[in-house]
Amino acid sequence: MGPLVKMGEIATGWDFVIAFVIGIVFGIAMEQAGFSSSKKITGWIFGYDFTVIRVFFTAAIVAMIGLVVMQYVGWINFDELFINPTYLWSIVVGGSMMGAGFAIGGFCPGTSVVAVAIGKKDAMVFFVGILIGVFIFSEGYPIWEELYNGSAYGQLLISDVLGVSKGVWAFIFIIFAFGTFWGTAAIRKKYAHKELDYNN
Amino acid sequence: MEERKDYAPFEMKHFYGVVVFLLIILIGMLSYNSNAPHYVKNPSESLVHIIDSAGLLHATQMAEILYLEDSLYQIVDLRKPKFFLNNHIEGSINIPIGRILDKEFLHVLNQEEKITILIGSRSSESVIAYMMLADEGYANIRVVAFSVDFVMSNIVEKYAPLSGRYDEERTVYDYARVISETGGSTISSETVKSNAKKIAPVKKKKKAEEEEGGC
Amino acid sequence: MEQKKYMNPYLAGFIMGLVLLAAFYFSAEGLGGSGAPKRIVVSAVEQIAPNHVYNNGFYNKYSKDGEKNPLSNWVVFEVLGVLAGGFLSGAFSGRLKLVTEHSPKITSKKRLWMALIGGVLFGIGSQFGRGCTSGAALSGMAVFSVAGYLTLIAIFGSAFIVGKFVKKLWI
Amino acid sequence: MAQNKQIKVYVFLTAVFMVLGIIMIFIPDKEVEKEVSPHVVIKIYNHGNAYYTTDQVAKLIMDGNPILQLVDVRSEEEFSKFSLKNAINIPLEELIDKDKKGNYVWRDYLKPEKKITVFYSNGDMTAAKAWTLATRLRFENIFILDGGLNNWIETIIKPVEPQATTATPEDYNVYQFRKAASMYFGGATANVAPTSVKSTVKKTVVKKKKDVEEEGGC
Repeated sequence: MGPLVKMGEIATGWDFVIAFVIGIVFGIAMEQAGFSSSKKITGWIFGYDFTVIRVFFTAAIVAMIGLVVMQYVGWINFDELFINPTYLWSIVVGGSMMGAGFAIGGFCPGTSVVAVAIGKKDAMVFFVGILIGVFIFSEGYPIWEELYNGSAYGQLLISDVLGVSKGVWAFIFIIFAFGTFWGTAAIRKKYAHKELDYNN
Repeated sequence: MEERKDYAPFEMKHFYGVVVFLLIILIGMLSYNSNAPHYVKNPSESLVHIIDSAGLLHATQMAEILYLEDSLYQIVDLRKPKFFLNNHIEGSINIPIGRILDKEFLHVLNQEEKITILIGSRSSESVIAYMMLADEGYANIRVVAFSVDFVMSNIVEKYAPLSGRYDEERTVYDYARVISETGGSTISSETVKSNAKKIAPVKKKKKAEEEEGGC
Repeated sequence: MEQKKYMNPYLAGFIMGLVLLAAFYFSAEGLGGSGAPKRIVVSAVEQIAPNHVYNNGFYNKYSKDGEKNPLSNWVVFEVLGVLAGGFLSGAFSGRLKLVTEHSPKITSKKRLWMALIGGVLFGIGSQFGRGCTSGAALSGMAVFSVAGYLTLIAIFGSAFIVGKFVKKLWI
Repeated sequence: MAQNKQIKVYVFLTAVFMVLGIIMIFIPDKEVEKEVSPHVVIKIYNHGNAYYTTDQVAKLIMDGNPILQLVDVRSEEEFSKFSLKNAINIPLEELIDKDKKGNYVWRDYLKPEKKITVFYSNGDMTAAKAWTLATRLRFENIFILDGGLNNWIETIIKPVEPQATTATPEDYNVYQFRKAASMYFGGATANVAPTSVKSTVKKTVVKKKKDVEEEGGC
């Protein structure tokens, strides 16, 4: 009955080993998908490469279907999973800053690590930037502590908010995702020429 | 116009590969029998078991065991390692209560040869560990109504098992009288013995506190 | 070494979905990203100014008053794994090359400055959002959390808008 | 040529996921586990927020804070001899009684939103028994009075003067608070208004115990 470590199925000592192995496969999947190149990552903004959207939504769908089936079959106890708590304004502010950082920097923390791994100097600078950013946030914490802790709605589930079962939301998301897949394929034809060749 | 793509096409063999991979995992999961700790006693059995304080060891019995160095018993100290290090009952094993159900200690706690005595920084700590183990059908577990400090001061250093806090649940004071002595108080005993039985149906309640985890 | 083509995004997405599922199944939490830099900063500051850590609400939360090293945490080992995985995959596909990737329209110096600014913005933003694209958005979405979808909309929405202003950085 | 072969495969994939999606609709959410698993009960206890100290409870009572809900788990006879102010008596035997419909009688009674329930007995062993059963059965916001009534007498009613040598200013503050509390509970004639007592209990009592954000998020 998952989550295995927390439910005592596996000794806690294994936790970090599992984390490392899962990290490796995650790193491989990201690098193979092309997340080590900022050009590919920001492609969706300008329409010439929707890899990020496709990989992201497919991963979400697969995980969602997996969770719905496993919680029904009893292989996983959904209540013990970590659900990101909703702090509305903190997310809106944080999200928009991250979006800006995404468009300007061309990476996100996970992908920058992958890019660093294959030798991208801009990714190394990006990661240093993240450290500086975290430092700035921590030092100024007392200033925006209310914003950080405010508008808390606890661990809200979207299926509860919409009053539908998780399976129904999974279905809705699948429809939405495949809509974007086919839609982006069409858009890509229009903007493919925009892609530059970073052949340095 | 052949669209220039920098990634490989998705071929059917990828699909078949994934399906086979999932089947292997499925077989693995089906053959995996969960041996996580789970309750053997339902709540009312657990209540009956704990009400007549089965498995409770009195201070005199503990004193006897310690003095006779009776190898049939093993003492498990539930406190955090840092407390255990600065003083503990000689020969006792330190299993912090947070890890009492971990697999590493299953063979220590659930076995036939030795009788395990659970003791901690206070009786509430040991009784909670005791209930969790007893409710899972662990064999030969005993619990005490006093703390390690009590044992060190009242049994190990000097033999006076029945003085001091040997049973934390005993009424040490006549509460009403003590309070009235400190100032002629009105004994507050408006008992609200509510028999309000109109209970709203059990809503699906999410656990409010944030668990450890995250990215 | 001739560079291999990237993997098909849907296949890569499928693998990532399974990895995410495994993360939840084994350790009850999703695939984090910004948790590691946060803990690096906390443990660094803790070495230099321990008492500062004590009275600053944010550090304190993750330093657990010295009992546990902030770096001994699930997400740190996961990100180390990502580093190793990235390297393996880069080697396999012949993409290992010490280079600054930048659009021909801008100099590599400018690109590095932009990466730094982007990183700082992301560092601050990821703390407010309690997670980054993979930690809060992807893992959050997979576990049906409203926060996950909110973060996704906020990040992708603002990236799209800001993207319009920084067009020449990329195309 | 390869182009429309690729499209065929994508169409196939879309169909597969549409079918999966439709199956998803018919999979209901699993009913919440009736009981909290042993591992999680231990984890809750081990996180250190299972107790309320006598100082904190005294402060809540003196402030007349409605959030506090005291539950005496001793027998009725002991309860009638002495009980804390506004405490209700649920002997341990009756704690998990069920009504006809199979719901736990006391679970909802003790769980009006945003209440803090503190079990107490002479020591804290019986209270801990009640706490364990209640936690297992998903009672909400339940705590144990640290040390029980014995400790209540020793700390609140008859506070001990901290020795000058080892005492920190903090100890003196706590001692002042306890002396005032002792007068309040001792019902001394000079009715010391509790508000004048500057609360020196360092952890703000009213905030629910679980204020420290669990290690989570990144």
